[in-house]
Amino acid sequence: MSEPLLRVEKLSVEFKKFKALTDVDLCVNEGEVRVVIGPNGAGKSTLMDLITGKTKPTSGKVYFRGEDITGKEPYVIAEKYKIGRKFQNPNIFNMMTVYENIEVALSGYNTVFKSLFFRRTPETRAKIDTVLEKIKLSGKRDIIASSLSHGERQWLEIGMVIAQDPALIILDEPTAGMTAAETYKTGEMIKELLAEHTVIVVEHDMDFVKQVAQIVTVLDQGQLLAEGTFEEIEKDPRVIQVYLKDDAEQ
Amino acid sequence: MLGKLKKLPVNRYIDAGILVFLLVFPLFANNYRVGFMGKTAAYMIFALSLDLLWGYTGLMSFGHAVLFGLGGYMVGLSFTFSGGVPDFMSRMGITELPWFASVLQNEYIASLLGIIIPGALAAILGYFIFYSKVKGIFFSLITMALAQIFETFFANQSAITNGTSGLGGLPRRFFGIELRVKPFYYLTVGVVILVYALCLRLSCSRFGKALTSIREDENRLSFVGYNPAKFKIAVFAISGMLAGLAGMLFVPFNGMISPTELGINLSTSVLVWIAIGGRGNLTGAMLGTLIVNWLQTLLSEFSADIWPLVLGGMILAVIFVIPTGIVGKLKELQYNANARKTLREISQKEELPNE
Amino acid sequence: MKLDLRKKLMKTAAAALSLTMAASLISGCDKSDNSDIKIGLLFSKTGATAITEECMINAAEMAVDEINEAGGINGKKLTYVFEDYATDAATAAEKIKKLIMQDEVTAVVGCYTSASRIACEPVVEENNSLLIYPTFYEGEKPSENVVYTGAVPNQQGDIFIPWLAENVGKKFFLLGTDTVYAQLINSQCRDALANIGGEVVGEEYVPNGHNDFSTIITKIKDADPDVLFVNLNGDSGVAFFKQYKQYGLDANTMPVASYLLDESTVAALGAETAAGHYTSINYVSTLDTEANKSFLERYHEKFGDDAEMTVVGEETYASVMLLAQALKKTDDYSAESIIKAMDGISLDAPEGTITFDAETNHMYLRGRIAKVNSEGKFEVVYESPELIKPNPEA
Amino acid sequence: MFIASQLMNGLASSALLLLYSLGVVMIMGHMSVVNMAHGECIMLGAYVCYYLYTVAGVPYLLSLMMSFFITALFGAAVERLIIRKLYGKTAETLLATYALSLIIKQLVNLVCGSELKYVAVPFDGNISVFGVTVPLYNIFIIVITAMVLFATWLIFYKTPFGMKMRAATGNRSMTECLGINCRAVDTLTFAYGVGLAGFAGAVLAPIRGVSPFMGASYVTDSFMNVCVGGLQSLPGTALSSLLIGQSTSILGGIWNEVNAKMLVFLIVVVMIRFRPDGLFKKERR
Repeated sequence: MSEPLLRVEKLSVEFKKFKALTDVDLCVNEGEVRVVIGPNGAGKSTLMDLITGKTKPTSGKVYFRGEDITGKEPYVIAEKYKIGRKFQNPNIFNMMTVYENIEVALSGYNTVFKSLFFRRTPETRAKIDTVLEKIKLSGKRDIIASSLSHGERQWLEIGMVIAQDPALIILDEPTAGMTAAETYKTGEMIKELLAEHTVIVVEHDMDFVKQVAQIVTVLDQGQLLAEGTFEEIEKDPRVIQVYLKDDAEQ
Repeated sequence: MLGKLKKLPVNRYIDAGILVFLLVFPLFANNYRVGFMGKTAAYMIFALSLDLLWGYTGLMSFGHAVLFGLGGYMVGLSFTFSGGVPDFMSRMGITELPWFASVLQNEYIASLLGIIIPGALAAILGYFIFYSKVKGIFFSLITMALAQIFETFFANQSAITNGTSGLGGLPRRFFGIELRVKPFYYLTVGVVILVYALCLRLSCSRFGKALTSIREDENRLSFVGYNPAKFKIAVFAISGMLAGLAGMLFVPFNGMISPTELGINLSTSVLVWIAIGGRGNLTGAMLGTLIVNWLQTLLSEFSADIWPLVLGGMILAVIFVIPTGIVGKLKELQYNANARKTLREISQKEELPNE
Repeated sequence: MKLDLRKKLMKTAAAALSLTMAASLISGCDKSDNSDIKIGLLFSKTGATAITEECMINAAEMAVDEINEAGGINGKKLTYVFEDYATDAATAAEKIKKLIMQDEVTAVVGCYTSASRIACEPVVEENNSLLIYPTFYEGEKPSENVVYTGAVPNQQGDIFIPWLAENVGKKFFLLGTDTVYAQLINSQCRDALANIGGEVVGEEYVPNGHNDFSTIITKIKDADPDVLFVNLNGDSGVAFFKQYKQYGLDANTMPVASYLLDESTVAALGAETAAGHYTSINYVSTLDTEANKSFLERYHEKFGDDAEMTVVGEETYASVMLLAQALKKTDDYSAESIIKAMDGISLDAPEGTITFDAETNHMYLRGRIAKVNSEGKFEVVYESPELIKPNPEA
Repeated sequence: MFIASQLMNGLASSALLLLYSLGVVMIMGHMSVVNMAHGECIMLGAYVCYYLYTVAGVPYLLSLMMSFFITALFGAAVERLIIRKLYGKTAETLLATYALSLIIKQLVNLVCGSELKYVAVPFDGNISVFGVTVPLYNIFIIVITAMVLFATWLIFYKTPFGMKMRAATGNRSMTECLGINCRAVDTLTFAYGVGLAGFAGAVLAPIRGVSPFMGASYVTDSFMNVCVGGLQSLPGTALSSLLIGQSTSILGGIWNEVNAKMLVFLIVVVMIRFRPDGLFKKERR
């Protein structure tokens, strides 16, 4: 098989002697939908932080299309390698309008020089309109983001990721904290995304996982616990044990 | 439906009002008032430059007057050296001009330097500060220290700058054009319009959006693929150049330049003007400058003693009653009214098919 | 309660704003009454030198009142417009513009700091108006539109340095705030000492507002001079004198000589710390003459017994008097003819008779050296026999 | 000998610097509030000292303590009325405290007059050891600063209040959960910081000019000092005071005051650039 889109090799990170992640390996192929699950504190978000450059690893490598991107700055990873990320809590620009949020995220004008001479052409307008259509916020394009509902903010952030033209999308718990109706809408939205992009999703909702996952990766206490199809994972005794333990605690 | 929101924001009307006011002002005022208004117009450019930095990008500089003062000193020194060894130098026993005087004697070069040097200083400083990930409050503290250093430095180089007394008797010249009060006033207003247009263009561009995003959430922006440090350096440099330009226009009206023009006091004052007018929308910077400066001269003609109390009270009133400033509040009101309408229309639309 | 205050503030602000706009429209109107002669007073009521300038404002007001009580100027009443320049040169230039262009005053009496004078000069020159500057200062090439009534360094130093060298000692240590003023008088002191065989054993400058002198005092002790020639601005001076005493320096063996030691500094120091130090100036409030005693009596009656009188106050009083005398002599109130009218006036000021020098626009003054006694009062220890000719460009 | 004298002088300057910076450690370090009116708090302390000690004839040490309490009371009022509503809003706090500084300055100017006030030096005289003259008041400054530092350290680390305060700055919501009244802790911390500034003002009063405008010269110095020390750290600030005080003193001794001041300032700025967490702070994530 040729080089996968994303390859993570023996990635470890330590915070003040606390091992948040130990020797994690991960391969994601072009067009794949990967779900990462695991109990709280398993290191899912940390792994995403390492891939997107938010945190620098203590050891290990991250390769994207065979290129070493370990420890690069987040903006390089986002701009040059086109990895888009949606955060766990909706992370949008609150005091800007919906339209502006998408416009900023639009790919291709991210240097000082280009941004200075950027003009809204019919093409860019059309592109922003498409994104707004996709995230169902066309009517609220001139509303300031802070007055959106929680679900709408999640969608807006998804919209920002789409506007980036990403080669890889990382979605961190996209349905967390949503109402049932919103979760349904979001599910639809993400399915559309999945059809067109390579995606890594961190998710808790097992129904959702079952619905979308091709391969599931399970993390526990900073280590890779299991990897396989949903059916395989479901039957894996180690996974069951981890989740049972987690449930028992709750 | 969208038309209502796309209507011109309220602050553009205020902009137009300010502009008309500036243009017709000399028709009703004597030369003293026009000279004063000219200074205020130069301050407006200064406030606009800081609004880019603070209002849009969220970088609260406590040393912006350094850049303003450097611009002023470039032209001030140029005029002073143009007549050979100035009086204050010869009295200190200096018979030869310093080496850089010959460069500054050329008015055009000095005028260009008045823009370039503040810009370059801002860029260099920005490079140091923003690449080291110095965060919010430290930027304010470093710039505060910078203002202190420059004020002390210019006050102590008395052999060149005439110390705290400053350089006096400066003519009304700008890039080699010498004019009487009113024509020079109109020249300044012209520059105000140009700078305003430039700032408007910048703030509406993708660049401006990126700046606002830095203010809102710098980290998020880097995940969209921008390098925030570069943007911050760029805006600091642009802001520095505009501040220098403002200083160059201020000095001819003021007739002099002294180290207080690049110290902490002026730096803080301009922050106050912007805060009162409302930050992050250009209009507020201009309106705040106009209001505060007018009030100050007017009140000081009645009683000089109460001005600090009035200003202090105004600042507190703005912070607690209208935290977004005068223009910010007006914009909010307009937005709320329009947003309510839009949202109502959306919900009506959604309800109809369900019924 | 608090909310009320806020509302009030907002209302005040709104009212003031509308006033502003209104004022800008009517400001072109001529408001002056032709039967009065209007002068401008420009001093700091706020800012760092407000302390010193309070006495100048008082003295000017008193002079105007006295002139009017005595029948005004050829029957016309003398009125004044006051402006505060807040110890800021740019504000001074702004305010003098306002006085000249808007209030259309005949002349302005004012400015204390050199910076403010330098800022105002171009304005009076451009408008061909008149500024009377009532402060001792470093001297400059006289402007044709400025009359200087204070002492210039040669009127202080010419007698001071030789007297100190003869009566106290020949080894001098020079210390000053890093300003043109201090550098200039220090260089004059150096020249004077060179002529009479004295020597300078040390020279130091400190930034404006500096107030920790332990290092300097250690250097002074090392240099062991006979006289400390110290010219520090404002509270720097106070801090220096206090620390001087702390470190056990003694006015008997190493007195401080300063042009900037005046009554208000002595009050802030306390008699114990100030005793034994010297200053050289044309006026001190303890001057034992009838004219001065009556002057002080009137002053204290008007402004209370605690009000200090200092040399700049007396000079301001003299300035207004000089202006009034000149105005009586001429009908043409242009700067040129007022100054021409001053020629030949000898003024009976509280400090004694002084005369105007038409050559330099300065005053012939009597030089005096005074020492602070144990009660914190200045005692004149030497008086120049003749009036000293001003040499502002020395 | 010269060097020995300079070291002693430097020690006294350092102690003073530390004394008027301690309030900033409390307020800027622990509450993340940049108090632009810090200089005016110092000035208020000096005025309280003037009115008690010079005017009313209260013994000096008692006046010192009173300066602390009265300015602390003032600080508490300011926290309740203004600062409380602005936590987390850096720009607003800066502007509000700047407004406060304008108002305090002008009110004092109008009420007390702008002339310099006379405060006699309480421990007059000096002692000479091996030819090094040390004013008694300098020794007093060093001793009192050490005492205040020690007292602050005790309050910080050895009392329940200090524990609460450190908890409050560490993790607010968590502390609230533990049933600690964060608001009371905030008020007390702010009041303590302002009180320290007032105390410093009272110590400065006898040897510096007392005027409504005296505060300005202390503000930037103390901010810079605390930044170098690492914002929250008492020992850090003590060390940086020593470093800045001594280097200014020694550079001033061999060079001149103007250059020394500027050089130290530049070094501080460059240092903040490379170690924004302060000189003495360990690397943290």
